[in-house]
Amino acid sequence: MVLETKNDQLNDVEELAGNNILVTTFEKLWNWGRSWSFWPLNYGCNCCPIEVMAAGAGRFDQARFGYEVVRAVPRQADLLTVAGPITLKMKPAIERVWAQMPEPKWVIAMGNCAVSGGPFKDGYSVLPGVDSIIPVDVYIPGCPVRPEALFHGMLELKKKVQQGEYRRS
Amino acid sequence: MEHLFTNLATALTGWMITLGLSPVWADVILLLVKWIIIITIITLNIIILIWLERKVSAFFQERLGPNRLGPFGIFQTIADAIKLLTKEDIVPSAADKLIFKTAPMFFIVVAVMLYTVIPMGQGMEVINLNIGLLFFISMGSLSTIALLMAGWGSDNKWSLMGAVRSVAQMISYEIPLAFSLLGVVMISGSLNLQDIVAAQDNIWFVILQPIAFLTYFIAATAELNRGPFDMPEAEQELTGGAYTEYTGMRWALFFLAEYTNLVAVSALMATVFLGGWQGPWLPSWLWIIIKTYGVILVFFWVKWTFPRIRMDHLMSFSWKVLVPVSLGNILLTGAGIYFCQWMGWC
Amino acid sequence: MNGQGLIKGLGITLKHFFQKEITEQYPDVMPELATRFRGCLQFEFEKCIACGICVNSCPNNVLSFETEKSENSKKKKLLSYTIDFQYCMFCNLCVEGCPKDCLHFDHDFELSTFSRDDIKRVYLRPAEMDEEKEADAAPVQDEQESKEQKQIDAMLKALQKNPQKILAKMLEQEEDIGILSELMQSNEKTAGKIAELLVKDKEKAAKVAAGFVTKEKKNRLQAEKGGEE
Amino acid sequence: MFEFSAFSLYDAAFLAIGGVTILGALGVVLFRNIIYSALSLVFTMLGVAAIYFQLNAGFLGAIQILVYAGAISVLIIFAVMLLMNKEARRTNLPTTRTKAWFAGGTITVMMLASIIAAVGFSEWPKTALQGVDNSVGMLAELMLGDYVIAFEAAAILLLVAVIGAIILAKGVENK
Repeated sequence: MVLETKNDQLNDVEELAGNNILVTTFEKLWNWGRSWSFWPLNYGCNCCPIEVMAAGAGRFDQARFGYEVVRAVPRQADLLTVAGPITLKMKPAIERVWAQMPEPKWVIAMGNCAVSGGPFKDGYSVLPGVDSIIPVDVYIPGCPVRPEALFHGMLELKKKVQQGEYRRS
Repeated sequence: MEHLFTNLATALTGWMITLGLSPVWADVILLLVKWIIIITIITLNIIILIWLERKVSAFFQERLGPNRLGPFGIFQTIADAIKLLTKEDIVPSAADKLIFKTAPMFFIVVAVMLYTVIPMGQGMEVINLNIGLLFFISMGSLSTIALLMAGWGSDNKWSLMGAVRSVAQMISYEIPLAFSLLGVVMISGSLNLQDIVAAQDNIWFVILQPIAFLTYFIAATAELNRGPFDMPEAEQELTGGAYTEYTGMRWALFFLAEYTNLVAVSALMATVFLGGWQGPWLPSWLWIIIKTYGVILVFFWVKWTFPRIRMDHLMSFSWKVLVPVSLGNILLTGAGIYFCQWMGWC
Repeated sequence: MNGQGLIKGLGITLKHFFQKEITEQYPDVMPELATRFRGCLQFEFEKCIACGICVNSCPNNVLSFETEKSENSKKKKLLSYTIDFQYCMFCNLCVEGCPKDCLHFDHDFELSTFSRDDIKRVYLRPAEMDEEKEADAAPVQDEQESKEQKQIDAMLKALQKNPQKILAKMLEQEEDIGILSELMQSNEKTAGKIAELLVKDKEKAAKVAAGFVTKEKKNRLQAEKGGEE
Repeated sequence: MFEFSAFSLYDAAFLAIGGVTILGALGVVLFRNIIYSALSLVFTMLGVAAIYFQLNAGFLGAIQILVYAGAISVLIIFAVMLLMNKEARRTNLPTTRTKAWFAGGTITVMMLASIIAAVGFSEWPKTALQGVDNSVGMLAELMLGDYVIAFEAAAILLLVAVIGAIILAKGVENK
């Protein structure tokens, strides 16, 4: 069969995905692996990180989902958990950490400070939400967020990843 | 069951000779087959080990650990591996690219080399070297270079700090490590690991050499960069040490090599101190697996119990405590052997 | 002696190794929340009197609403109520201030969203509330209408009680009466229409009733044919 | 008949090992980056150790790896890292002084000549010597038997050197 190239806007990957099943199946396998193994890199200021710690500890146990490998380095992290207001001073650090993370990568804005700036939204030194500098995948409102709510956000993100939406920046 | 694998090997050699290959080439091919089997076993084993460590650490902390993927979460590591395989491969622009890329390969090659001499059962080893123990120690000492390469190549202050720390630590702990094994060598009178296993026919060396056993355990923990001696990769202070800049599969190679080292050192410990493949009822290769896993579990137990100790304490502990103790152990063993011969017991 | 602490530490971890896990399995088992746990802020539109105390008490401008002054009464009419949840600090001041208890926190904490706009929640004025309000506001607009309505209701009751007697006035054949009474029992709409027409215009009612009967007959014939085929 | 396959295998192994050793040695000299030079020194050491192994002198090979590849080269890299105060890329440049070139060239030529002479004029055994099985035991008997005094003297010498190094580094407190 001759491949019809009617649509010039179709790129190679889409063309392959249209004609080749193998690509899509591998994509599914990768998405499965990725969705079950978010290694988080945690940023936070004071109260949401306490809940992040609680989420990792015995009672809530992040490890059940396989998300417990908390990396201290952006190089090995998949998920940036922003749990705190982004001050102007912290902004370059967050941007840098985000740039240092390898693709594919995701961001969770945890707590109202990260989502929107929270009570500090009109402050002279605080950004109105982390999505003003980096793209956010899941917003978890709360003040602070319960560990279960964090899990809910991560599981929502898992659904999103399994559908195959990941960002190439 | 006992001779399952040795019989298989002999059958394979015989079959290759009937195909018209000369015995030398058959031996070479058999060697390659052994290597492939060992590498496969290492990889599969490590997937299980990582899962096991996660589970064990969870139980120590009254958690559940991974339990969602498959029965008891056994596929968790596979998901992690798939993810690591498909991650972006970042080489920092300021890094020394050649060294940066070679370091993980060098590390894993050195780690796999350790398996050459370990007897995995009666007559089951890749090469029966008559200086097996020495070969093991010397190969273990090479991993310092890989870490140094990683630290230097990354062009990152944390990496370099981690590399310097790990090299300092590994070179200082190599001395008590080797000295603690000397007592065993003195009693068995051989550096060949099969001979050492054979010498433990009646009594395990852990009973004859308890001090050496302890010294070796501590020094091995430090050699493996495992907790509580994991200063070289202390996440809280060094953000991962020499591995800081590595992503995806390159980092996974380091991780793999560390666990490979762990299994090798545990297997050596089981071989030298715990009677190797010797044991009743079960086949010999099963015995060494059981003993190795027992030692690994103890390593896990120690890691998840003790907090990390300070670098200067670590170094002074090696030079001021472990080295004199292991030297004293050599003296004690010599005196014991002399006494034994004088009494006519051996 | 040196090293005693190490052994003790190992013992402690070993003890914990064999103890029961304390983990709560969240997605499978929902956590038991305290009664005063503040999850998600809920608003009851019906109770609100649009006094604005909640908006004034909120330290963070989470709440806002729109009102409209109706022409007939002095009361403000609440059009919409917005909770911009992304600024909420769960301080409870709005709930404490509300005089009508129309704000409260429930126990729902699963609030994650994929987009920031989804966090904001807008309560629009429910449609049925307007109808009720209108009914309340104008109790008796037309007395005649209500009288008729009462007659219709009475007729309907009578129809349901004794259809044969009333229908006999309109329809001649007994067979038709039977059909129509069956139809009315199965379909209240038909009954209501016939009752209404009986009160208003008896001739028209007879025509309509005849029409219903012929239609029903046709239907039955077709059903039989369909069955035969 | 001469077993061809075994011979070629042994030879191939020797050629590979020799190649690695020579390439490593060349790398030590020719790399512009001194870290690369130090790392290729490691490969040279490993090659020499492999030659020992091939000659059935396993003990020497293992010691070569343990001491030279594992420890000495690391010390060299350490010293280079600690003393280097400029960028690593251009640290091992060839010298521009003609005197140094001349001296180095002379020494190289003399060494080469002596090695060629030694290789050319000696009589080589045509068959491979039977390797000693218990080389460790024999070494031990030699070192701790016949030559024990020389051995211990060397040990004491090294100890003195270490103490001297510590004193040089730390200094002596004047009381």
